[in-house]
Amino acid sequence: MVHLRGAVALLGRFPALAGVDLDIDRRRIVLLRGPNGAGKTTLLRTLAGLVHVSEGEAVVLGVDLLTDRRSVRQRVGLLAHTTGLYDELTVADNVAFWARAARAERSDVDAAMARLGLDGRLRTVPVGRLSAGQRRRTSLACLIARRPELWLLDEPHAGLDQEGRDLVDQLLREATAAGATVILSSHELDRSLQLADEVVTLSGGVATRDS
Amino acid sequence: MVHLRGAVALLGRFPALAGVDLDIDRRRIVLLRGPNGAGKTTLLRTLAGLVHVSEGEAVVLGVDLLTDRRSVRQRVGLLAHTTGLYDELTVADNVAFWARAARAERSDVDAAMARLGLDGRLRTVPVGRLSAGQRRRTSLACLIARRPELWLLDEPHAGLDQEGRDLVDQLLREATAAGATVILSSHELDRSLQLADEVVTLSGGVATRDS
Amino acid sequence: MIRDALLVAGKDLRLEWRSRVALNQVAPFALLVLVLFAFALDPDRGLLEKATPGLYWVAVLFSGLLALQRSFSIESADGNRDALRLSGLDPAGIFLGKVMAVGLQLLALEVLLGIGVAVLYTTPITGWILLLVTAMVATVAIAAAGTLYGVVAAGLRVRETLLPLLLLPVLAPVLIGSTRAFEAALGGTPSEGWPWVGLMGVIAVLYIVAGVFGFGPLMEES
Amino acid sequence: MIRDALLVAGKDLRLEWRSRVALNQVAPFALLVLVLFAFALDPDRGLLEKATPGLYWVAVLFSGLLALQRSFSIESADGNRDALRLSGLDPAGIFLGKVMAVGLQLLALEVLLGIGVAVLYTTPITGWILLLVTAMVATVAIAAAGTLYGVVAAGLRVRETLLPLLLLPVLAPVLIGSTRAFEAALGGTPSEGWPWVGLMGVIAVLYIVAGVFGFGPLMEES
Amino acid sequence: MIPQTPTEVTGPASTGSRATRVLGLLALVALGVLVLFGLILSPADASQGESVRIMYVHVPSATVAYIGCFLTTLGSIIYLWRKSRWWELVAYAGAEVATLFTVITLVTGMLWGRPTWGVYWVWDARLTSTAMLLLLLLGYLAVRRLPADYEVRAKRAAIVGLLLVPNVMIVRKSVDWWRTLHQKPTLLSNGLDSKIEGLMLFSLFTGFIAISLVFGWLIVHRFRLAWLEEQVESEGLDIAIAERRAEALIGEVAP
Ligand code: HEM
Ligand SMILES: Nc1ncnc2c1ncn2[C@@H]1O[C@H](COP(=O)(O)OP(=O)(O)OP(=O)(O)O)[C@@H](O)[C@H]1O
Ligand SMILES: Nc1ncnc2c1ncn2[C@@H]1O[C@H](COP(=O)(O)OP(=O)(O)OP(=O)(O)O)[C@@H](O)[C@H]1O
Ligand SMILES: [Mg+2]
Ligand SMILES: [Mg+2]
Repeated sequence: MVHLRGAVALLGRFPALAGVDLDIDRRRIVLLRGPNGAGKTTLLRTLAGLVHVSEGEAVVLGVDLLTDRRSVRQRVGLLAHTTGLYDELTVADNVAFWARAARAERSDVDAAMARLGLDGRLRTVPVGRLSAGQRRRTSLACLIARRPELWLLDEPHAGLDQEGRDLVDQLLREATAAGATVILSSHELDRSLQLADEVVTLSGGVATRDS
Repeated sequence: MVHLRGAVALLGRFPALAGVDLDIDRRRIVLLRGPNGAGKTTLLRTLAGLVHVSEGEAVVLGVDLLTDRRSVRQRVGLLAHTTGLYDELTVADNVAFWARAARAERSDVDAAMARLGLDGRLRTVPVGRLSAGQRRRTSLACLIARRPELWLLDEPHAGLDQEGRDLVDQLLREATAAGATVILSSHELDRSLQLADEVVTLSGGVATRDS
Repeated sequence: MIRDALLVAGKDLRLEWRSRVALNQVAPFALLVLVLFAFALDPDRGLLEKATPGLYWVAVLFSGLLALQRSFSIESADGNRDALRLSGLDPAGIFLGKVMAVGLQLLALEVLLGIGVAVLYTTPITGWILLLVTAMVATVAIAAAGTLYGVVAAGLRVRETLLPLLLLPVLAPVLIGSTRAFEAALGGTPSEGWPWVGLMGVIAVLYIVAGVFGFGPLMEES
Repeated sequence: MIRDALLVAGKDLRLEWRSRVALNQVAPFALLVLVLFAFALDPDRGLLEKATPGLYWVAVLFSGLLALQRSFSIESADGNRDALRLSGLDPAGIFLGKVMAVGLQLLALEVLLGIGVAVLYTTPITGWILLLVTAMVATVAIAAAGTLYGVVAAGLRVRETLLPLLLLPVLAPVLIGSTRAFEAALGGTPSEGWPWVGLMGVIAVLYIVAGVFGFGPLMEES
Repeated sequence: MIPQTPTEVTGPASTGSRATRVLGLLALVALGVLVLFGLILSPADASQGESVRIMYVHVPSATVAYIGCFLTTLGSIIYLWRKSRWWELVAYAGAEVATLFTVITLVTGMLWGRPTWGVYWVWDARLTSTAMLLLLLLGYLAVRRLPADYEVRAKRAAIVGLLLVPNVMIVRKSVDWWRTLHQKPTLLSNGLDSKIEGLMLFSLFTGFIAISLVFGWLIVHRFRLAWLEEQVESEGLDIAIAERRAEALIGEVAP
């Protein structure tokens, strides 16, 4: 699924990834951890095909990121800190737009919203008026409606309440059961160490795999 | 320090606080918890004097919020999800501007930045290029340089690494030791239940105190 | 591509429908510009009348600029660009969709300004066909060039200043062309106007082609 | 208050120094507006020369608008308004600081446009004192009114469209006044210009006072 | 611990080479010859008097400005196509030098206009289109100098640069149908006939050669400078990576 060898990624002139080696198999849940500024977000964005790999090898879902980033993008789903949602559109409009852009079915859209508890009053609230956690849920709904092959989640538990956190864990387990692969970053180790099959520690732009 | 009785706060037409009763003494660390959309953020913003209380009683730091919100603001410190930092200015410029706006000393500014690990390479990085956790640290540095009497923190642990989380706990304990009062919201119960002296659960815009 | 374009145009128009920014703000601004010009020039009838086509198009240009800025301020939310890149939408489709949405709003503005000009400056209107075709072609040219340069300026927190700088010199020929065509139409010599329409058609095609091919690389970077 | 004003002005100018937006984008745009007007009007000598003062001030207004938008786009980061309200900065100080920073940039723009007009339209320049005083007073009026209304439009995600709408009608008297004063100065009859300067002085004072007292409540809302 | 910024790394210190020094020398010599012929040896024009001497700078400057624009568009196309940094820098150098020569054309033209037409500026087709050209170039440079990362700036500037020449042509064409006061093409359309007298013609050719040499010299140097900056940056990269990795070791000591 994912194969990196000595991958270097520059943000401006700064080597946010300074030679990352990483191999991940299908159907695994992998946790990225490490201090602030270690490069976790950058690694996830790189795997999503958003950041240019300037040196080394990088293959994701069988696609070489050095030559073709665009075809990877439609097959992964990234939950980022920034949501890209349109503040003035309602929750339902937003989920519908982003999911249908990725060619999801109408029924998937409704199912995703119901799953995240967005089917009641919140449906017609403009996204700009949501609470932090509700916003995050909207973002997650867009993601699951797309049914990506590779899930990339940047601190997926952040901002969610207890029930939301359990729901995320469950969604990720279901995704791997359905054949997808999951990579998440997190600072909440208690919960994510339990969830993950493998743990990778990032620090100073370099990855080490924990036994 | 804080006295609310039947406090109602409207966001648009939505009663985000629907009659909150709350009494908090000096030097306490109080945890607000509750599901997404419960009104935690709104409560913190209300106490900071940013949201208008339309019914009930509300007295913070001896000031009646219904008649005078402005004089409360300078005496509280709010750590919000949105940081208000200027992306194009460096970390040092930002902290200096916001801290000096609140009449902090130069030395406090430097001390605050050192405390949060922002005194090395990061000093001169524009804030727009920071990682999520680094940005959060910058925001915290602005806050501690101000030395507020009442600390209001919206999910202060979110985005920080393990060391940063410990640091936050330590900073809050120091603050109460120095006479300040702390109210924080959090979804990370393990850590915050240990930290807090009191726990208040919010739900549907109403507060209940846990024994 | 067409499907994506319609999706994007639909989203933009729905957003406008919910927020009514163009209706409540851009349209009054357009009228305002007309009035302002009347102020700036001596309120001397002869001068105003002579300059009407030029002023009309300058007013369209400035208020079109606002509509364009709005069209990109919609997309300026944090992370929106990433979201679009990951969305699977065809970049050419996004481009065409935004051109369509902006173009429709521009047409509405032009009608409004036309009425304004007719009333404020009491210009007698002749040469309908030329006027209409000119307006259509100029609208497409403005929307296409504006959308292409809009994305060049987008996402950098300098949109407000960069977009006009890039756009106005490019649109100067459109301004000249549409002004001359209008003059020809109102002056009763339509045959002089058609070559200008052709010129604007060339510009419109140039920018549509540049946009369809260039939008992908532009969204690609970093 | 003065301390806060200097702090804010310093911050704005430092930001401009780091990003060079006004220098690289607003200044070229100002020149552009001049050239555009010449396009729109027939390139007929008499008309252009007669209209020079008016065009100069319309150009100042439009590019000043950009400078103002930039000044508020700086403050448009998520939560910036809350941060300012909590900062302990005196609202009057914030207002004056932003007026100072914008005013300085406007003055630089006016000098640039002045050179542009003198050269492009070959206007002979007379009545220096009146010209300078007019420019100073008009600058203060534009900066003060712009900053006051800027904060009204700020933080509503519709800044680009709302600000011009609010601002242009308010500044119409300044536009007329400064145009008439310039005409008087260039026409060799300065005595006719001074009453206009007085009028603009009144407007400037009015807006400064309104800003000093009104900025607090304006930042207050919700 | 303040890390070394990449610019402090020493690299090749010069932007010159033997060839460019020769080029520079030739340019200087040609300029000298131009001054000699243009200001001293060539006669004053029958109708325009001494001011005709401006032509020897004015006309060649306009021509090389066009060449600069062409380089920019060409470089932009190749950059977009092949992702070649080399060509991107050519485009950038072309635009900067073209801007300079456009300004020279404008200034010399205006200085010339005063004695010939009685005014510095008229809204004539060629003059207006030259002003527009300057603005288009300024737009390109504004994008190229955005406060953002190299890739971002380069790609966006390339799209603007790609459209530079077509835009210039359109502006040109559209204003050509307007009224014209400026000199109609004299050199090529009429051949080398009696309109321009021998010594003047020779001076003009000297002007072309001198200005072209200066143009070439400037382009080469501007390009070299940008290229060296690039080199220095990529040399700084290894150091930056080592420093970045060192952060990791510190991190592991105190997790
Ligand atoms: C600001 C004022 C002026 C500007 C911007 C300007 C611009 C230009 C430009 C861009 C060209 C190159 C045209 C081409 O090759 O397509 C040119 C050529 C020329 N200009 Fe000017 N010009 C100005 C004033 C003048 C004046 C006052 C004169 C003399 C009366 C003059 C005489 C010429 C001549 C003789 C040529 C060569 C024409 C040819 O052979 O193609 N220019 N000018
Ligand atoms: N243009 C730039 N110049 C200098 N440093 C940069 C630049 N862009 C990014 N960085 C740095 O690159 C690193 C990016 O880290 P990234 O966002 O991947 O961290 P992270 O592991 O996700 O951290 P966090 O836990 O805080 O989210 C940070 O150290 C940041 O300061
Ligand atoms: N204008 C509005 N119209 C309708 N509902 C609104 C409006 N503004 C806010 N709300 C609602 O008010 C509530 C605000 O909750 P608040 O942000 O205080 O929640 P929270 O407890 O901080 O939640 P979280 O844990 O997700 O951060 C949300 O339910 C939100 O949907
Ligand atoms: Mg991160
Ligand atoms: Mg909240």
